[in-house]
Order: sequence, then C-alpha cells, then structure tokens
Amino acid sequence: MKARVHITLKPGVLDPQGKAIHHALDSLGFSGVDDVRQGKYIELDLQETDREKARADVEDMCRKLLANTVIERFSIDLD
Amino acid sequence: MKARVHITLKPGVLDPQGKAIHHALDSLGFSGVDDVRQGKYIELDLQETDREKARADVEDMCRKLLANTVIERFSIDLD
Amino acid sequence: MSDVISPAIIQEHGLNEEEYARIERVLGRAPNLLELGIYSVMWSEHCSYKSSRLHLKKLPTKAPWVICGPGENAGVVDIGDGQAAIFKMESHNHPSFIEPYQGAATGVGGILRDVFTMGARPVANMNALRFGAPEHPKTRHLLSGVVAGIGGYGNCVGVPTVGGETDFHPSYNGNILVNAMTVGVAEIDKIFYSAAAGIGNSVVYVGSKTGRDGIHGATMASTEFSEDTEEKRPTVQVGDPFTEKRLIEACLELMSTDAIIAIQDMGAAGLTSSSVEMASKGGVGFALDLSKVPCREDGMQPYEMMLSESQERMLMVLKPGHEAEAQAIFRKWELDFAVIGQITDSGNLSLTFEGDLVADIPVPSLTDDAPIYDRPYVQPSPRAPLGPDQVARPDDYGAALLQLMGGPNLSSRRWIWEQYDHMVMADTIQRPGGDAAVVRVHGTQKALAISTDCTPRYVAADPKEGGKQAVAETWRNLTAVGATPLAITDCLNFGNPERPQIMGQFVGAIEGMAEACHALDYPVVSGNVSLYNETNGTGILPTPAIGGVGLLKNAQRMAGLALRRTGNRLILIGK
Amino acid sequence: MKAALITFPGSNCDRDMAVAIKSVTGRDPIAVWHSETTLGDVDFIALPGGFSYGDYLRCGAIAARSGIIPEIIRAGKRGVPILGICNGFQILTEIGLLPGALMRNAGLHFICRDVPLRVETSQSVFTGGYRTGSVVHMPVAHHDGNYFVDPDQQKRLDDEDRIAWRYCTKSGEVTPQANINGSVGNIAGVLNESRTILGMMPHPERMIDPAHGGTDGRLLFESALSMLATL
Ligand SMILES: Nc1ncnc2c1ncn2[C@@H]1O[C@H](COP(=O)(O)OP(=O)(O)O)[C@@H](O)[C@H]1O
Repeated sequence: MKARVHITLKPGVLDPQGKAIHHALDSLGFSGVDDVRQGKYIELDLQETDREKARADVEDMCRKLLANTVIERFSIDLD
Repeated sequence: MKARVHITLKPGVLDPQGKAIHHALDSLGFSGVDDVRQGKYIELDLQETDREKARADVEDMCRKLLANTVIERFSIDLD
Repeated sequence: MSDVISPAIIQEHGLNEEEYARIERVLGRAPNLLELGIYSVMWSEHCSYKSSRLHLKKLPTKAPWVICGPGENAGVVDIGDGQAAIFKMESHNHPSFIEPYQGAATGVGGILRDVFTMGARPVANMNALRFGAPEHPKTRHLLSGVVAGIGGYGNCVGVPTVGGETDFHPSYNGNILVNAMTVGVAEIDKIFYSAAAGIGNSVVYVGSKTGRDGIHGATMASTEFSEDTEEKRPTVQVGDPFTEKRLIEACLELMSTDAIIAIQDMGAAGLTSSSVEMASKGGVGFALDLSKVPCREDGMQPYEMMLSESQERMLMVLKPGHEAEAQAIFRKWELDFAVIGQITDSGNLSLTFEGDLVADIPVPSLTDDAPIYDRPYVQPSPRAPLGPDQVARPDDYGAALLQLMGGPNLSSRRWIWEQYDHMVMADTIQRPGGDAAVVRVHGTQKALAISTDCTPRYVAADPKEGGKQAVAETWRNLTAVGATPLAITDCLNFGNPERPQIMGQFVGAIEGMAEACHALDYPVVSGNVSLYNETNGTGILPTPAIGGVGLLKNAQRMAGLALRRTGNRLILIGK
Repeated sequence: MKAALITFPGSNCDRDMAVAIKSVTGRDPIAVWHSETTLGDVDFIALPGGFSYGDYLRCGAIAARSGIIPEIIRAGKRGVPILGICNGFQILTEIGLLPGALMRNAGLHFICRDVPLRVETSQSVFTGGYRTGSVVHMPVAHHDGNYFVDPDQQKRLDDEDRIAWRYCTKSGEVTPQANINGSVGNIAGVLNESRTILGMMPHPERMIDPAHGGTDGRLLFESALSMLATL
C-alpha cells in the first residue's frame, strides 16, 4: 500500500522558504500570488495491507520521526 | 484559489533523503517499509479565479522556478 | 554475445569509423554492444587523452620532492616529517551547465575521491569558475546553482572550501567552467595506488549502489532497452555528500589497517574505467560477476552497470583473508560492500552476468591500443602589445578605479565564499580574500598554501605567454603568503581540438606552462583536460586553470595582505 | 574530569571540538559513537557540529533518534552539563532538551563568517567567564540556524534569563540588520531551565587560538571545563 504524507508548518510559524519563493515569483512577474507555503511530501511503500493498521503505523512514524510537532503538522493519505 | 503543487524526483533519480529516512525508519523498528521518496509540497494562494488560467499560470511557475525539470517532475491540484 | 552494431550505434557511442575498425582489429572480431560501450568509454577523449597526450608529455613532472607525478588518481609531493600533500584539479563543466547544483556538487565529490583514494585525508577544496556575461539571462541561475552545489557538497563532507577564482566573459555563455580542486594530507608510508596485484585476490565494490545515472550511448537504438528504461535513465547524477563523508571515514579507517592492495574510485566511467585501470596498471586480468554488483533498481543490465556514473563508489583489491575485516568497517559506516570478482592471469576483462560470459576483452587493447592523435594545429600569431598611448587617458582616475573595482571580474567574491564553510577542521589560517589560502597541517608547525589562477584573455592573446603567466601567478600568490611553491595541478579547458586554431591554443599554452614550470622548478604532478568546450562552433576563451600548492615550514611566518599600521611603508618590487 | 564527545554519521566538527576540549583540559574527550547505548560516568557531554545524516529530513532529526540519545537525556536531567554546537544545537532541540526549532536561514543561503555576539547572561557554566552585555566574535557556518520559538516560549526564555547570546552589531546593538539568519529575537544560543545545557549556532571551537583570528571562543571552554576539571 502507498502512503502519502504531507508535512507543513503550523500556522504562525514563519516559512522562510515559502517567503523566498513568493518573492522570486514576484520578481519573475507572477503578480497574482497572495501567499506561498512550502512543505514536505513523503511517499512510503508499505507492506501492510490493512488500512487501519497502515494508518496507525504511519501516524506513529510521523510522530516519532517524520514531523517535528513543535513547528510542523502532518496529514496522511492512503491509496 | 488555492493551488497545491507536488514536486517529486523523476523515477531513477537518486533520492539521498528518501534513502536516509528509510534507513532511520528501519532502525526505529518500522520494518514493513519497502521504499521512501521525499518530495516538496507547495501551497499557493492565487488571486486568479479562472481555473484554466490558474492552472496555466502555475504550470508556468513550476517550469520557471518551482521545479527543476532536469531531475524533477511536478503535479498541480486546484481547489 | 552477438549484437548487430550498426553505423548509427557506433556514432552514438562517439566513435568514428576508423576507431570502430580498430576495435575489430584489436579484438579480432566484432564487439557486442556491451563491449562497444566499454571501448567507447575507454577510448573517449576523457579517459584516453587521445588529442592531448602527445603534448602533455612536454610538461616537467619531476623534482626531488615529487613522490608521484601524473598518471595516478592525484599527484603526491613530500612535505617533510614523513608526510605528503596529495592534490588534483578536475573539470565538471558540462554537467554543471545542464544542472548547476548537482553538476557542481558531483564535481566536488569526484575530486575528493581522487584524493582520499590515495590515502589522504582531504584538508582543503578550491574552485575555479568561469561564467558567461553577468547580464546573460542564464548567468545568475548558473552562478547561484554552482555556488550552492559546491557549498552543499563540500560543507556537508566537512572539508573547508578555502578559495578559488571566478571570471565572467561572454565566451562562457553557453559553456561554463566548473573546475574543482582538492588537497589532502597523507603519511608517506600509507599512500595507496591503483595497480591491482595477486592472482585470485578479491575485487571489492564499496560505497553506494549503482543506478541508471548518466548512461549515454546507443541505448535508444538498442533492443535491449525499452522506452520505459529510457525514461528511467536520468542524465544527471545526484550527489550524496552524506554517503561521501562516510566513504571517506570508512576508507581511511580501512587504510589504517593492512588490508588493501589497490584502490581506485569509480570516476566518470564508473566500473569500466576503474576496473580497466586497476587491471592495466597491474598487468593482470579481472573476472567480474556483474550479478553481484549492488544495484539501486531492479532489472539493471550489464551495459547499464558498466556505464553507470552513479557517485560515491570505489573499487578495491584486498589482501587474501581481509574481506571480513573490511566488511565490518563498511557495515559500521552503513555502506554497501560486495566481493564482485577476482584477479586472473588471463589479461582479460571478463564479465559474467547470471552465469553467462557477456564480455571478454584484452585489457591492454582498452588502454595501450587506444588511439592517439597528433592533431594538426596552427599557432595563432600573438596579438601586438597595447602601448599606453593607445589607450585614452581617463578624465577621472578615481572614477576609473571605482569602475574597475566594481566590475564583475574584480569585485569582491565574498558572496561566494561565505556560502562555503571555509573554516571547518579549524585549521584555515588564511581565509578566502587573500593571495593564497593557507591551511595548517593538523598537529604540526607546517601549513599548506593553495592558489588557483588563470587569466584566459592573456591566453587568448598569446597562448604561450598566457600559459606561462598562469603558472607564474600561482607561484607569486604562494610566495606572497610566505610559502615555498612545490608543484601544480592543472585543468586545461579548451574548445574543439579538431580545429587547428584551438589545437594551437592548447599546444601554445602547454609550451608556455612547461617553460614556466622549468624556470621555477615547479613541476606538474596531476591534471585534467577538458576539450570540446564550445557552443555553436564558438570556443570558450582558452582556460588552462592552474592550481599551485606551496609549503610553509613555520605557519607563524605566514604573511597576509592586510595593512597593519598607519605609517607602514609600501614597497613595489619588480618592473 | 571525563568529557564525552558524541559523534554521528556525518558529524564533521568532532575533531575541532576534541582539540578545543583537550587544549583546555589537557585530556582527550571520550569518543562516543551514536549507536552506543551507555555513557558511563561523564562530567560533560559535547555534541559537535556537522551534518549528521546529511541534514536530511530535518537537521538533527535522524541523529535525535540514535541509540545513545536516551542516555544523554538521562544525563541532562541529572544535571550533567551538555554543550551542543550548530548541528549539536539542532539535535538538542529535536530531542526536547532545549525548546524551539532551527529552520532554514531567512536568506536561504549557507552563511560562513565571523559574527559579533552579545553576551546575554553570564549565569551559566558556559558563559560564566564572559561579562554580560559585552560583545564577542565567533564564526558561524550553517544553513539552518534560524531559531524559532512561539511568543510565549520566547517570553519565558527572556524572563528566565535563558538566552545566552544574541546576534548584534559590532557595537553590541541587537538590530534586524545584525540578525544574520532570521532568528526570533536575534537569538544565537539558549540554555535549559537548570542552565546546564547550552545550544548555540556559532562555533566557539573555531576561535580558540590566535591563528584562528581571535580567541573569544576559548573562554567558553575554560569557564565550563575549569569548573569541572576539579572533579
Ligand atoms: N569561486 C571562489 N571560491 C572561493 N573563493 C574565491 C572564489 N573566487 C574567488 N575567490 C577568492 O577571492 C579572492 C580574490 O580572487 P582573485 O581575484 O582570483 O585573486 P587574485 O587575483 O588576487 O589571485 C581570492 O582569495 C580567492 O580565493
């Protein structure tokens, strides 16, 4: 099974990369952009076939490693 | 309108980050993972309200800035 | 082992008809596709130096302090107290133009491997960069990508990037130059060479897995590959400095034992050039079982394994019975380790895959029988010197000075070197910004001074004088910090050698370099040639980048260029 | 006095840190590999700079899950002084011994240069030798030194006098221009509640000998280790 994890900065945490991209887009002439936020996207190929278990596993991975919950939050999609 | 962009390495391109994460998950005892790939996830708030135009704009942004099309590919979702 | 080798396939492998006929002659039969791929790699300009070899012989390479001159992975000079400095410079021009970050990063990775493969701990990196006109639409992107890539790799492996040079000129608009240099320090009795020896000894693969990186050639015309594999074959290699760092530590750890007979990094042509060079230097054969090669992806074919340019890999020959000891070290550093073959007395490179013999080539035919060209050349007539009366006198000297100092070729390079960790290892005692960088030899009173220099427009105006000048400039920069210059490495970047004018620049520059090296007792111990640097038939400015290394016996005697006190006198020496 | 120097795959300032420790104590620190699971009786723990695990995923994230970490946390809670420099600071935040997180520099570039720092507190084993309010110079070399804590935490750090250094101008003013990497409040280093654990981005170990261009970093090792040397 494939799991897709999105890790994004919590609201209120300043996003230097998003800001820099926004700025770069502006200077390339893309003017209609109000905000840019950059996050991480991680794809996992899992052996687990049970969706419930897979989700629980990936949540555990996020909490233990993939996300830093001081500044980030995560969401999980399963195929 | 919100655009969500996923930027991932083309298949076959070495992903050192994915490799290191995979290894770390292994040593944390998450054994059922076959593969890990890491990509970028970018959220854009656009002023544009026309979907067609928005998509064309974001594609242009991807090609000009957001993605490195030599080694990466991108996909765009619009709200 | 039969494939139909069409003229199109031959051409796509960068071989001409004559060269193909030569392959059939030395092999005594037609090659199969895999063998053709191996010849194409070994006979390429990059590996065979077929256009440059005749002229490179003119460079002086000996001095009492030279331990190993050109021909090995890097040059070695004695720096006293049983220690040696090992260094080399290499180009990564084309990959950096295609993908500046990864191209420059993997350039740094490659030159580091050339140095630590000989037993040296890398202690300093340098970079000589040439970009197009500042206002050219691509320049900004290329410059920022290259600088980020050099920093991204060098900073992570923990080797300080202590200096370099950066020029801008429109002739590099479509062909930038990225030349990277590494200097390392080794114990003289712990220097490792690449000549394989000992029939029956294990050939061992260590480092990263092999992927389908950077494989070119006649792959599309071949039936062996589906379109699907084509799509999966990235032309750009991605560097993994974290793996390189572990590879450095693991190799140095193994080198401190008594296990290694020979070692060679897998450079541009990967498994092919490393195995052929090791076998050729040792006068032995190699039997490799490609099924044992650690692969990153499923279904990889022998052709792909032999031509892959995946990074961070090495090949070694171990003393019998040392496999387990070596494996334990590579395990500790979490790197792949595989015995992939043995040394044989056949004199052949014999490759098997899944039980079948897939290639069988006499090793000397790949090296000794490679073509050598004496390409026709015309020496350009030197441009007439410009007299002071031919230049208009500026109205305002102050304004002229400001304009010069603010110009792209003289302005401060701080933006560049601040992106490089130039202090890691805590031995950098002259940081970027001076005449030469100075790095202490750890734990001693000594220090090494390093400078890279070349003024391409001088070389264009008069190749011979320009070649001389580039060598002399490094010499001056080293002496200016108080060092005794020892030797140089070079990276000779030129256009298409099949054009007599370009070949003339090449020959002239070498002759000039040779003259300067002789006069200064300052030999060439390693180097690299990069030809065909041109776009749409216009060559780059001829750019023989020189990297000089000197020794300060007493680091405290180092001189800098800062003016220390008001009232100090300024003295002009020379005419 | 027993100092432990923890190294991870990708650490690259471990030798520099060992040299600094030895030059002050006269003794080599004990080298502890990340996968070990016992520390023994140590009086001081140093986490060096570098790129553990290539800085992949997040700086320090993978190192923070190493076998030796539970021991470090236990020692820290017992009051053993811990110094984390650069990547070591990132690891200390990842394991929760120090608050906050270190993000990509606001300018997005790697920055390597000497910077002025204002000493914010001399109330710790590490900063005891410096005068509060004085300006010292140390090099930085990082890509991810942009310190973030939420406003409540920041206030707590301020109130409890736990900010060790701030980026400042040469004359000691804490201004936005002097903030090289976007850190909240120009923070360059912080202490834990019991003031025994210090994380900082600048590299004192690269400023211990006149050949480095200054010796402002030496005092940090002297303050911490001279106190411990009596043990
Ligand atoms: N690409 C670079 N990387 C690091 N340092 C550089 C680079 N380019 C120039 N420098 C540094 O900038 C300073 C000035 O360079 P340059 O003008 O070539 O020196 P000079 O002409 O005095 O030899 C030198 O100290 C050099 O090492």
